Amino acid sequence: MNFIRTFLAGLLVVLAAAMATPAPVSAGELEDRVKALDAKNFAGKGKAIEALEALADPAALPVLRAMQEGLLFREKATKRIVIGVKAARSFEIFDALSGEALGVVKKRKLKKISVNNRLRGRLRLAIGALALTSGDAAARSSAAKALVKDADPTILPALDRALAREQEVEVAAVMGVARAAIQAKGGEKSARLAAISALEGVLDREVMVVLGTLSQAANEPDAEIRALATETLAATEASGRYYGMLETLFFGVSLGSVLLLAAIGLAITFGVMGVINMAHGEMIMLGAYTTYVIQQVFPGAIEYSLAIAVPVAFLVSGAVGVVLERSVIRFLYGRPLETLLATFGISLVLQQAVRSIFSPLNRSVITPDWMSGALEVNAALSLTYNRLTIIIFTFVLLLMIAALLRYSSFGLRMRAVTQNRAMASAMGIRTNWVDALTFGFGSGIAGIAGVALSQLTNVGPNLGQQYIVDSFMVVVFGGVGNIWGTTLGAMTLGIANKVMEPWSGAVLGKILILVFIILFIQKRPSGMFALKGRAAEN
Amino acid sequence: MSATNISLRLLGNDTGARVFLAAIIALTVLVPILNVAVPPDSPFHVPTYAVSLFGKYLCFALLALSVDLIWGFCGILSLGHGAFFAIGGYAIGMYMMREIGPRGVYGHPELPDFMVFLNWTELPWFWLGFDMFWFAAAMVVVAPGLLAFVFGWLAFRSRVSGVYFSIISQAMTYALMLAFFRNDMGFGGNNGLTDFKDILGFNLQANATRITLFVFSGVALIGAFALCRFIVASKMGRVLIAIRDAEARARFVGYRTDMYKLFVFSVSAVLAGIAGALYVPQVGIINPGEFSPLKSIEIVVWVALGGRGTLYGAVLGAISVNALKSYFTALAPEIWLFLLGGLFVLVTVALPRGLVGLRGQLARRRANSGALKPKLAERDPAS
Amino acid sequence: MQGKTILGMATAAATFGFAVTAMAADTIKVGVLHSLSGTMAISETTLKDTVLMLVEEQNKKGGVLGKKLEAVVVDPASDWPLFAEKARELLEVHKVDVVFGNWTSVSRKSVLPVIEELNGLLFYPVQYEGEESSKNVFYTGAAPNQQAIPAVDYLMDQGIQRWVLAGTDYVYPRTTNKILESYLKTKGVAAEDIMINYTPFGHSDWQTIVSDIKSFGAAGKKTAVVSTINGDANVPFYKELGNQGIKAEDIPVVAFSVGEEELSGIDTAPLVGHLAAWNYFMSADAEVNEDFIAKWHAFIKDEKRVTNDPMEAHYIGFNMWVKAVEKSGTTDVDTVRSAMYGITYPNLTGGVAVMNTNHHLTKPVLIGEIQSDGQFETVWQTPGGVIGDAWTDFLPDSARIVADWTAPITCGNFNIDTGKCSGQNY
Amino acid sequence: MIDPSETPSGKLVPGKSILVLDNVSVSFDGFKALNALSFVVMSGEMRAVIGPNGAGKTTMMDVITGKTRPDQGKVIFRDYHDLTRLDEPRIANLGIGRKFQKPTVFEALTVLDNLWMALKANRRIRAMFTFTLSSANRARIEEVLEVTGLTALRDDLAGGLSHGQKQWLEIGMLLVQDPDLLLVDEPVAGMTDAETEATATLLRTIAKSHSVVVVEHDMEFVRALDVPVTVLHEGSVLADGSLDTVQRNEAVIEVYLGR
Repeated sequence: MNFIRTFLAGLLVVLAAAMATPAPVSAGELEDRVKALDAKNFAGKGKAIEALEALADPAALPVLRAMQEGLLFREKATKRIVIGVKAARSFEIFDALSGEALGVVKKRKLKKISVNNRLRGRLRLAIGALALTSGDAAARSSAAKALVKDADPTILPALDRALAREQEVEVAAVMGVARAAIQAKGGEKSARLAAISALEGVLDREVMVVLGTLSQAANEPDAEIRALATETLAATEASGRYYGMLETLFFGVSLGSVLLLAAIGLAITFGVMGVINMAHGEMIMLGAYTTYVIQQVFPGAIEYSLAIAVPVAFLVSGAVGVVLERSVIRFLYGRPLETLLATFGISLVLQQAVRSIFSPLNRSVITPDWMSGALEVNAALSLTYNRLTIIIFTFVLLLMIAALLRYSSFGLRMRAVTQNRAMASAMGIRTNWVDALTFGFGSGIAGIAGVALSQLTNVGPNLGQQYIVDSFMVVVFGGVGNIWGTTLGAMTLGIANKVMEPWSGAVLGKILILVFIILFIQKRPSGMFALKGRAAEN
Repeated sequence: MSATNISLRLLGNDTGARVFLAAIIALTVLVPILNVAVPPDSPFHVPTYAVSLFGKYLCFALLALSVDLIWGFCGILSLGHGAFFAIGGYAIGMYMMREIGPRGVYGHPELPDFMVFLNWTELPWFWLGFDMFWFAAAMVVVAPGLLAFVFGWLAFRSRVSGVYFSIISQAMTYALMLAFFRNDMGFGGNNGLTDFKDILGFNLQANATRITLFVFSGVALIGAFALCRFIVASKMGRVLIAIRDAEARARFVGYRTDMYKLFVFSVSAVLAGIAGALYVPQVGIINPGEFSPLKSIEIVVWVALGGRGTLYGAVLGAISVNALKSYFTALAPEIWLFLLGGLFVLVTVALPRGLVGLRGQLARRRANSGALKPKLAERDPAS
Repeated sequence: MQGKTILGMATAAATFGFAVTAMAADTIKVGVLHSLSGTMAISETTLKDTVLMLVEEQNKKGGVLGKKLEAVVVDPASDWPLFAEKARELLEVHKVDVVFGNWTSVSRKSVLPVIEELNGLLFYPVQYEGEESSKNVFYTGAAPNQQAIPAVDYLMDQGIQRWVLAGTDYVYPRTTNKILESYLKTKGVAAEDIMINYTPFGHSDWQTIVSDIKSFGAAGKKTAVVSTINGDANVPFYKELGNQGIKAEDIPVVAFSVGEEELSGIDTAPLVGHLAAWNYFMSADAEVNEDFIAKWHAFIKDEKRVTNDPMEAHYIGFNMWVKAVEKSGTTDVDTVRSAMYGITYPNLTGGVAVMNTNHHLTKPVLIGEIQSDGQFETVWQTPGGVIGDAWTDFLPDSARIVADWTAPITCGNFNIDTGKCSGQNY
Repeated sequence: MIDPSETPSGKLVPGKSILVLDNVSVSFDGFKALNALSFVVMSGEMRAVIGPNGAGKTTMMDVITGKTRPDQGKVIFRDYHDLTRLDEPRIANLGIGRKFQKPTVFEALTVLDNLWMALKANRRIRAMFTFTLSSANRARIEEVLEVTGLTALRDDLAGGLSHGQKQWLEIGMLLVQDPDLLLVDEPVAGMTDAETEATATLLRTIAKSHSVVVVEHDMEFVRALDVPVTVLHEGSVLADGSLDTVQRNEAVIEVYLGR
């Protein structure tokens, strides 16, 4: 919804701009060509798009954009071409060209002007060509980028004009690459060869596609050009390999962060308190569902929803944790294996509870715009924002937990109680409340993990089960009772998994990791960071 | 002073075991008779549906027994026992696949359907020999036993114990699950082995075969119970309990605790394998789902619910949980998980010694009628 | 005392069945065998509700043969051996006349021997790998030739030259990909232009694979992904695609297991333009469909719920069964089965579905593109219905086999070379 | 390698050492629990080891019984076996018995079963199923029950015994195990004066036919034992000799009274 609103706002701005500039072609001509977009088949629509593009009138831009987004309709009664925006159960419609509001109509009064992928590609090109001379720098830059793969040399004059006028150095550079890529595709041979050489080292994937196309006999008859394209591509790829390694490392750290997020709450409830908490996964699940509920309650604040969800999820899962501790787990201290059974029962109940409340279907959690997409370090290495956010988030969370355990009075009490309950109690610490709060704290952390994981995976009743086994592996591998062990364990497993995946495949990689854990535990029966000496025996 | 005098004490209450044995024997004898000899319209008739259902329960009971032997008496909590069960099941399943012979969907004389389908041209080496029943039967015992031996040897020798052992046993079954899911492994992938037709030439869908399998399951359970009782009542049983409660101390007295654990772990795995081998022909399918860590946790839950360290408690737990599951999934499909989950919580909190401890607990409450602390002697030993 | 408890349990378990069977013999019982808990509940619960709705509708119309229909719902809990147990319970204890159920292939395989032994009747509503035709099962979902092959044809028509076949490692993707691989090769696609990748169930870390797809697609030929990725693994897969910037215009993904219901759990904005091939889309422009959706919303009391292909399959299967029962005047399985052949029923996309003698349906195939509202926009559709083929023509071992449950073949697995039947019961 | 069971055995070989610790060091995370510790126990000797907390007494026991591997040094038993290469059961079966500081008995077993478990016998798995009690052993167990005053409690679970009774049971277990060398860690902790005295008498009796190392805090008890004393401090021997000599030693006084 939100995205549509933003789109609409942008649309109106563009419309205003379009109306301010005098129309270079007659309004009737434009209108006819817009009408032609409503052709019977996709081929007809494609022709209509080309015809519209040929007018080179920026006024057509909003129409094409609306068509690309699937918001262009024909009003059945008036045969007018309109832009429709869904409002509740009907559509608010605007005249396609003038942008004049035409009121609200029922869906069945409209016929959608459908597009397919091929048309969408065509539209992107047309919009790109039109946008080259208009809009802001970012729009021009992305318009130029869009031209790289699909455009043919006929666009070169327009591109040259745009390049000549371009003030921004960065945009001009992008246009230069686009120009070389387009030149490489056809025209005079020496110019093509020069253009291909100019593309060496450009890590842009689209450019590599162009080179790849040129290097194949099926696409390119000229052997010399093929050879140069192959050579250039190889050189570019070689420089990309280094980034490939960086990418693998990033994948590994990112997987490690996910494992760490999932395990860190368990490192407290299981590692510190000794509760074999099979309901840990369900605490994560509750956090993820909290995110969903927050997004439902505040549909207008999707961008901030995660920021709101983090504390709320902590409180929700934490509260459930405290209730569980007070009602069940406190009866089971000193019987760790029995906590396994009780918490297993609890996990079944919680799963079925969300099934009853939220239905067994997965819930859709929207990714805020600032977490979508990728940070392009260069064209060969792009770090996706959601992964990047989660890595940073995980480490911030980790530091906060470590600081809390180390410096706060709660942390001090918690450590005191877990190390020597009787002594702590004798010193006036209310051990049962510390227990409840510790368990609640661990559960709350799991809830926060749920908020982050809702951005990566399904939010459904099975969410918790996916992570529970891995979480235990991480905690045990790292060494029970040691948060830094858990961290290092998660990172080791994450990176090892990602390094192995390309040659072993995802499944075999995971099996090898498990076998590795089993063998590792033989060598270090208490994990990576084991307590030594007398303390280990109690 | 005599040995029996001492061993009786080990079982806590011997009448429990006797009543249990009588009940299982009665079930093994009565169910087939009531199914075959009693006309279907009689209220005493046991339908075939119930026979195969009970047969399944008996296999689960045997599996639970195997877990109780190591957990209840030796303190080894295996969260991967489903793996041994599944391997036993795969062994007999492979035999039954080979028995299909040319009657498969594609009519290949030797290869099972799923192999034809995945373009295998010849039988992989690990399928050789499974056309002979004796070989498959041997594998039912050898394969889980060997896996347990190797795994246990690695783990016990380096003194991996407690929660660490539980988690790596879980890792073991998880890894096996992933491996068996892989179609490239040659065990039928996710679908596992199915479409069985007969065993030793007897049609699996014939009532007589079903009854026979049921009786075999009953006999196996009784036999395994006797074996487990023999083990725990011998001096071995005392060593196991000593290891459970104070392993280090047992070592200082001169017992090679790793070897004892290895022994009993392997025996337990073999029993689990046999349970799997009896289970598969009765349900008609074996697939990697049996390796899933959750299944193994479920087994532990049966044992805990029935009451561990008594052998018959494990059996009682397995049968009652599964009977409840059968009942609830039909009666209250939407809420049965609430009931089952709630029951687990209730039993762990309120009945630390499981269902079999219920009587003792009630008796004590009547005697004390106050909330006295349980005597040390009655404290739960394995925690 | 312990002994008594065991016997008590046993008796209770044995007798509760009689209590149920004893009552109400004047209804026709419809068994519903869909998981309501466990991993598959996510997909199957909806189908249970669909059958309940269809039963309710039918009862409003006066039932069948003057009797009311009574749905018997059990929960096999995504546990495959439990499926067999529950199937037996439905047939033996509850004596149902027909069963609607199953989703996964393995659950169907588990149930199959029971259904065949007790001569039951099962309607299986999900697209599957084919290679099966049981006397006692009607397959109302798509066979591979009703989904995969038309989808690939469409993409080839769109100029795709390079193919990634990505699937979850189980029998449906394995088979589909094998069929597609062989089909693509007959169409002249070189081996190096096909990349096959399998991942485990519930795979959630797609970074490496998506990155591989990206570089596979950068080789200069137009590339598409044919996805047989199952269930839960789809959401992280699509999210990763979106985040790594793969747009449908660059590398379209055509999925066979992603429908409206799966999309309702995803933020579809980044997925616009990716494809799916089904026999039904909720967006289908037909009166019957609007009607069905309205009824569904009324029944489930939630305007936001979507409809999907397996629901249509149950809709067709259920109504065909009702028609067949009315035609034969009895619920006797063998009679109804014979009456099923050639029976037609309007499908929800506007055409007419036909039940063939190989127990598969003739249905149209639709290719749709994902829209931002979680619906599909049909971009292509077969001119008429496609006959479901139990045994694919693109694998040498299967090509020889035909299924036809009418004379003279009367067999689901007839080898035209040897002239013999084999495999399943016949 | 020669099977250790074939090497010269026998309870007492006068004039020979039974246990030699040679330059043994152990450290935990940088903390030196034992620091080049060397000392000798002669066959038939009873030796008391005293020292302040953290002097390394328990670690020394751990090293002898195979629980802790030393970083360096050797522990030679009966001039032949290097105990640092063997594990706990092996060492126990060679004839070294240990009584822990905190009484550890098998709580879920009866008193009788505890003694049964400890009884000197074949410890192999196979032997567990064929085990029967010989009349000599039966008499031995009766005798030990008598000595430890547990006859009446023979069928009670060990977990239900009082602290003192557990101490006695553990001593009883040592007696039936019949090792050549007994390591006794704080045997009288938590005992009444009368019990302490009885324990001292018992240990002196045992010492007639065994070699014994006693670790103890209670000076009265050590005095009552009337045996040579070794004082440990910071992981090495500070002094040894009779209790009186040791008590006059300047270094010992400084360690005990602080500076």
